[in-house]
Amino acid sequence: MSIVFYLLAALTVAGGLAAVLLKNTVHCALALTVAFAGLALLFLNLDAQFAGFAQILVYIGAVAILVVFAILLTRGSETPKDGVFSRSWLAGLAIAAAVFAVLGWALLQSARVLPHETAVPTVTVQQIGVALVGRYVLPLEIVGMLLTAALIGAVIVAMHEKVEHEKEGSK
Amino acid sequence: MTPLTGYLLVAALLFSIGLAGALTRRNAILVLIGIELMLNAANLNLIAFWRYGPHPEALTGMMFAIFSIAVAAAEAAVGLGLVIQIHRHAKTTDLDQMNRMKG
Amino acid sequence: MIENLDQIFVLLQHWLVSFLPASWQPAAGVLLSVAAIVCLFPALFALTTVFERKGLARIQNRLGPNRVGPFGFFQPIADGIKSLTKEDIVPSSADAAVHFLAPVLLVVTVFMGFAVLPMGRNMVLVDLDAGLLFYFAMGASTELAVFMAGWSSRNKYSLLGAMRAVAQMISYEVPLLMSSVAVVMITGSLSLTKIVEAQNHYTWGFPHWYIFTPWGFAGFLMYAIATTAETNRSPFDLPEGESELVAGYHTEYSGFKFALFFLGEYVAMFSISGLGTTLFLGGWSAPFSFLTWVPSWIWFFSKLMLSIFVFIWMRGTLPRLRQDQLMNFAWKFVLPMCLVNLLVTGLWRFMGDGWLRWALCSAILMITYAGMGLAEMRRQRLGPRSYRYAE
Amino acid sequence: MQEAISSIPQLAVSPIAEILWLIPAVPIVAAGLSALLKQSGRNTSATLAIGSLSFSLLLSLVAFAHVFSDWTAGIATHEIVNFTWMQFGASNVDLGWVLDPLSAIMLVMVSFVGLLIFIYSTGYMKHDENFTRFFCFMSLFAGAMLGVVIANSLLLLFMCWEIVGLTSYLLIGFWYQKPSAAAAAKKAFLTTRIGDVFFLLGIVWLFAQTGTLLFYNNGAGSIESASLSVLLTQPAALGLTAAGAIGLLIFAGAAGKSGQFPLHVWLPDAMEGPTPVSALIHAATMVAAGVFLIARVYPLMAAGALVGGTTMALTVVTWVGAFTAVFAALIAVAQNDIKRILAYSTVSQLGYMMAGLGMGGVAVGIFHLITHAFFKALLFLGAGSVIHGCHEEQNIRRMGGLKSDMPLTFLTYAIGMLALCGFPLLFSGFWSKDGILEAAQHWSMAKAPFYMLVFGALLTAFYMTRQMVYVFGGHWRGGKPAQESPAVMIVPLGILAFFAMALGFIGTPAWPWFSAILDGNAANLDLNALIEPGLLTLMAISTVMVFLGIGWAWWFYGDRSPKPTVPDALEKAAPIAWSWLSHKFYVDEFYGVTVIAFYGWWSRVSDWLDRWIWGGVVAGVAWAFSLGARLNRFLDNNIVDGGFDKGCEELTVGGGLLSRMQTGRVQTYLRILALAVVVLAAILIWSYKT
Repeated sequence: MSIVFYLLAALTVAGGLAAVLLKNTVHCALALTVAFAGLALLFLNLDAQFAGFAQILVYIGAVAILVVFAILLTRGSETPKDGVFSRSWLAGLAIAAAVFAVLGWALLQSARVLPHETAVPTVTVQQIGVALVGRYVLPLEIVGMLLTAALIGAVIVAMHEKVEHEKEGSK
Repeated sequence: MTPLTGYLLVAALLFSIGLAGALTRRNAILVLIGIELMLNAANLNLIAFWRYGPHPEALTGMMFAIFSIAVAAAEAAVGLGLVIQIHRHAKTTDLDQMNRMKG
Repeated sequence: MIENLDQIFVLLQHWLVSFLPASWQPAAGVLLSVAAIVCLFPALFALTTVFERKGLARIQNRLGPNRVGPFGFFQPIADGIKSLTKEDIVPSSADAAVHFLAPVLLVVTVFMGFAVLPMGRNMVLVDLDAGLLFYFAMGASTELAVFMAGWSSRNKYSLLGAMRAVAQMISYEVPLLMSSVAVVMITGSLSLTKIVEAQNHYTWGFPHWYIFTPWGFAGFLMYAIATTAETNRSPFDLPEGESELVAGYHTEYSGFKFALFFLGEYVAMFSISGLGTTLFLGGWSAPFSFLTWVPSWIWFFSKLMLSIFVFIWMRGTLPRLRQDQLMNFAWKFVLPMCLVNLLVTGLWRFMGDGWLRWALCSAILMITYAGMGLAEMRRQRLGPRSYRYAE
Repeated sequence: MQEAISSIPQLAVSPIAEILWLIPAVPIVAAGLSALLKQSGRNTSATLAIGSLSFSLLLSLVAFAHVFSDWTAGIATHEIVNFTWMQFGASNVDLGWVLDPLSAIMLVMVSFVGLLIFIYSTGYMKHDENFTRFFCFMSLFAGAMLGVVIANSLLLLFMCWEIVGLTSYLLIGFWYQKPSAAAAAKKAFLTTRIGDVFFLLGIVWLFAQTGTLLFYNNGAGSIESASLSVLLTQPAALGLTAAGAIGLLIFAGAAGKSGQFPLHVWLPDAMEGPTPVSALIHAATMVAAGVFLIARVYPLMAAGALVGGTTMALTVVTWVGAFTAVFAALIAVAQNDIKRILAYSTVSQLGYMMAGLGMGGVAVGIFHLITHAFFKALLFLGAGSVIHGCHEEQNIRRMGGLKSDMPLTFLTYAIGMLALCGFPLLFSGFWSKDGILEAAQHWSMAKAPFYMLVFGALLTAFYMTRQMVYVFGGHWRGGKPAQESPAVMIVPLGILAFFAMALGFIGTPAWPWFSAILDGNAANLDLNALIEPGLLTLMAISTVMVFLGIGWAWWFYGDRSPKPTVPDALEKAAPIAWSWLSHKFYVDEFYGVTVIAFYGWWSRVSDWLDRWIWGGVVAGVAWAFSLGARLNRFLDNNIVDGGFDKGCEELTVGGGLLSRMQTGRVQTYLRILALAVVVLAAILIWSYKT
């Protein structure tokens, strides 16, 4: 358990907390990116270079931007008057705490059977690529299909209204 | 505490934070943010198990994480698209006011 | 002797590090290289600004800066002093923290990109196995900085500029990646040093640069276009289109922060040109086999400056696009072209060597290019321009 | 080449074998391009199709030349290029192509005949508005067929096979506005599907047994000795080895494609398509695909010889082939549609090929395939020219006297007809058919096929003469008089006619270098082989048969050219037989009353069940309930009214309370989910601890 791990863990958790606690929605989004970055660093700390960079590329480069866009498109950036937490926030918090309790308990139960320090796996991007088009080719295809469908779906869901307007305009 | 336990604990904590966010915030986008956090916690688990698992050379956990990242991107795109659409219709993203489907 | 000249910086670093205790040496070496990069590129930036201004001036029949120092070459120094001594204004309604973080994040992420660029034989900070991925990860992060800047200054021009910039960057990041993936497909590695090594062979004195292949050529063009858009350079400089939005996302910035943005943009331009050089122009490898004795870093930087010059040239020549034209171009022309290019690359990879694959690949690319270009022209009713008054 | 490919051991292959894949690829690309064209791009599409196919022909000739030079050097060419197409889990699916004498000869034949027919169709389809579509389909077909020919993997072969089936469907239904054409297309598609299902079963079984679908793979291929020995040890049902069973399944597919007996019904109807299509697809190439398939997997069929040097599979092939030969020839005797006659003769000739394969081996069958391809294409194109000249008239009863109107067509048609009848010495059909007959004569299992085939030869001569007499002899009985077709249609006829004659001499017993190339042994010219007694008698027999047939037909139909209304001469002679023949032995009707009727009946039955039984039950239950309800209401209204209302209110309140759970808020549901997670996890841990 190196000091690096503690720092990264602290960064990540802090980012996560900020992301759910801050009042201003955009700040939440930015905090979320901090959490993402922390996670990416954790991945690197776990010798998962590829996954780490992919994490940065996909989450910080795409998802965070997407979230920000959505916030601005939904006028979410100004904080609402009647509080940012829902009426039943207490119950939610309690349940989340319960989940954490159970998970933590499970972890501590299984702590002794978990493996200790193991040799650092040397995995090159080449291997990952070969695995992707070899053993995992069918999942890869399916993910490709999924992404295509999601792309088209998102576009349609987002532009639907506009198309109707155009129709009305043409009428 | 073994390193693996450490990572798993962080993941669990992140997961619960995300859950809490998803359960307590009003704004639909922030609920999505919480869900993103939960997903990432899961990814952290996958990577950690891959790293400390018996067969890291099999790349299973790694692949799982990569695929889940890809899927998460799709999920975010669709989810936010839906939120925007809801906002167009209901002129709000406040989940407390989105209860038209109650029994 | 020549070898030493080629490796001079490496040797210098080793020599300097050798004074330290062994345990510190790796860290010290890295720090040294970082320091070198952090000093070198701002200097280059200063030089480039004056070059750009003079070049543009020449293109527009002006003289350009010619007061400070010989031929106005000390202009950047004057500018630097000015921007350092200027008051740093933060709008009262601005989101101070974010407003402060934005330029910092921008500069940091931009400089991170250099970590994996091989600037000469053995002259790379960290030779990551996933170097290209790292580079793009960093490049993607700059968008966030831009958004932060635009959003935090609570100014509709800034916000619009930022939105434009981010949208544009995202749209053009896709072709950027796609055109680079072609190179990765051929090299079979994401490591930039490996990519350079793969191009560093010669037949009959000519190098095996990827630009000298059908797919490489097409990919390079796509890459150049995407780069211009990524760095918000003219003709894609809508985000800071002075005529529409005052200065885009850094309208509300002044003094040193503004200088940081300025720096960030130029350094981003350097690094992305460096990447292009590495991917398509053979990085630090010499253009002819009989020139290999010239130090590798000289080649790298001359290629870099060449592409910078092309940037300046384009800025002086081309008019600015409209937002919708920009997006249409990205999604309806560049992206499909890149996809076809990927296809062709696969073909190239799996067809045995010979004239056949040259013919086939170039034919496919040409046909697609011509077909899509004509379709686009018909759609937008574009045609050869008619000069009514000049003739 | 690449990692993926280098996983398979490659032998050094010649450059032509390296780029063999271009032969099918180019026409397919051309098809794709012309699919993008507008209807008006007629010349472009024709140029694309013809250009691409001539390119393929060029390459095919190069390939053949390569094979030929190897053969003269005493080498049996056998070059394969394999690569891994897809790899999942442990096993991977390999594709590849092979260059050996068989594929080389087939390549040349397909691309050459195809090219001629393309040129011909530019004339024939001139006035069709879907010219472009036509050539798109045609070149797609040509590409797929060439793919079938070069495929070194049963899977690749099957893919191309299916594309071929598809194009055949598209082309038969090319004039889809004609309901008959649409129906014929559907019939062809479905009938061949029946065969293909068995074929697919065979493929899967083979893959399951040998783990590869490559034919040849340096000893590891599925039809090479290693895996054959595996297959032979595997017993299947009814005393068959797995090899035999798979062979039979594959043969079912082949039977479907090349119209062997139970599945022949689609081929005659396929004549609804444009005539060049009938010529290309349903005479020369596609129907030959089945025969080719059998030739390709011959080692599999011939594996594990029983007594008498033949196997179960081959015996079945032989009997089916021989039966089909006679059966179809009989039907052809009593048809009046010029193209139908040719269609049935095609079926019967395919029967010959199958029989030849079954009894004489690859060379015999393929030789007849090649010669037949040429003269049958010639006949069909001639028929097309006749139809064209007679203004889309197809009934031979309403033609006649074309000898003078269309002399060139007559000449070429006559050559084709003689070749098909197997007119002695001069014509290719004679030699190839003799090869089959000879094989049949020496067949050890039974003599019956021999006699059947000889009888078939007689019938062939008969019906072809009848057709000739009706079409060209006598005087014109149709509407406005016929005129000769344009040169672009005649020239291909001429070329084909030349080959219909010349081709015979590459396979004479005197100088059998055709079979020599196929079997990879040297061929030397000795005329003594001709006057070898056994062969002489055979040739005598078939000659006699041919003359008998022609003479008989002449005696019947002579030069009298009856009015279309007058019943056929043969009909007068033997009405019952005639009615059977002219109704094609009622096979269609038989299928109609058995298979199709069964489906119809079954659907009606289930419909009836739906309406009455299930519907009835439902109705009954509903009725009973409503009765109970009425009773209830009566009781309510009169007895337990007051108290009940109260109860109802209570219930409403309770329901309201319950429905609180359904808040319609996402977060509530999420909360419940999370709680469930907690509970489940807790249970899990406990169960793990205890």
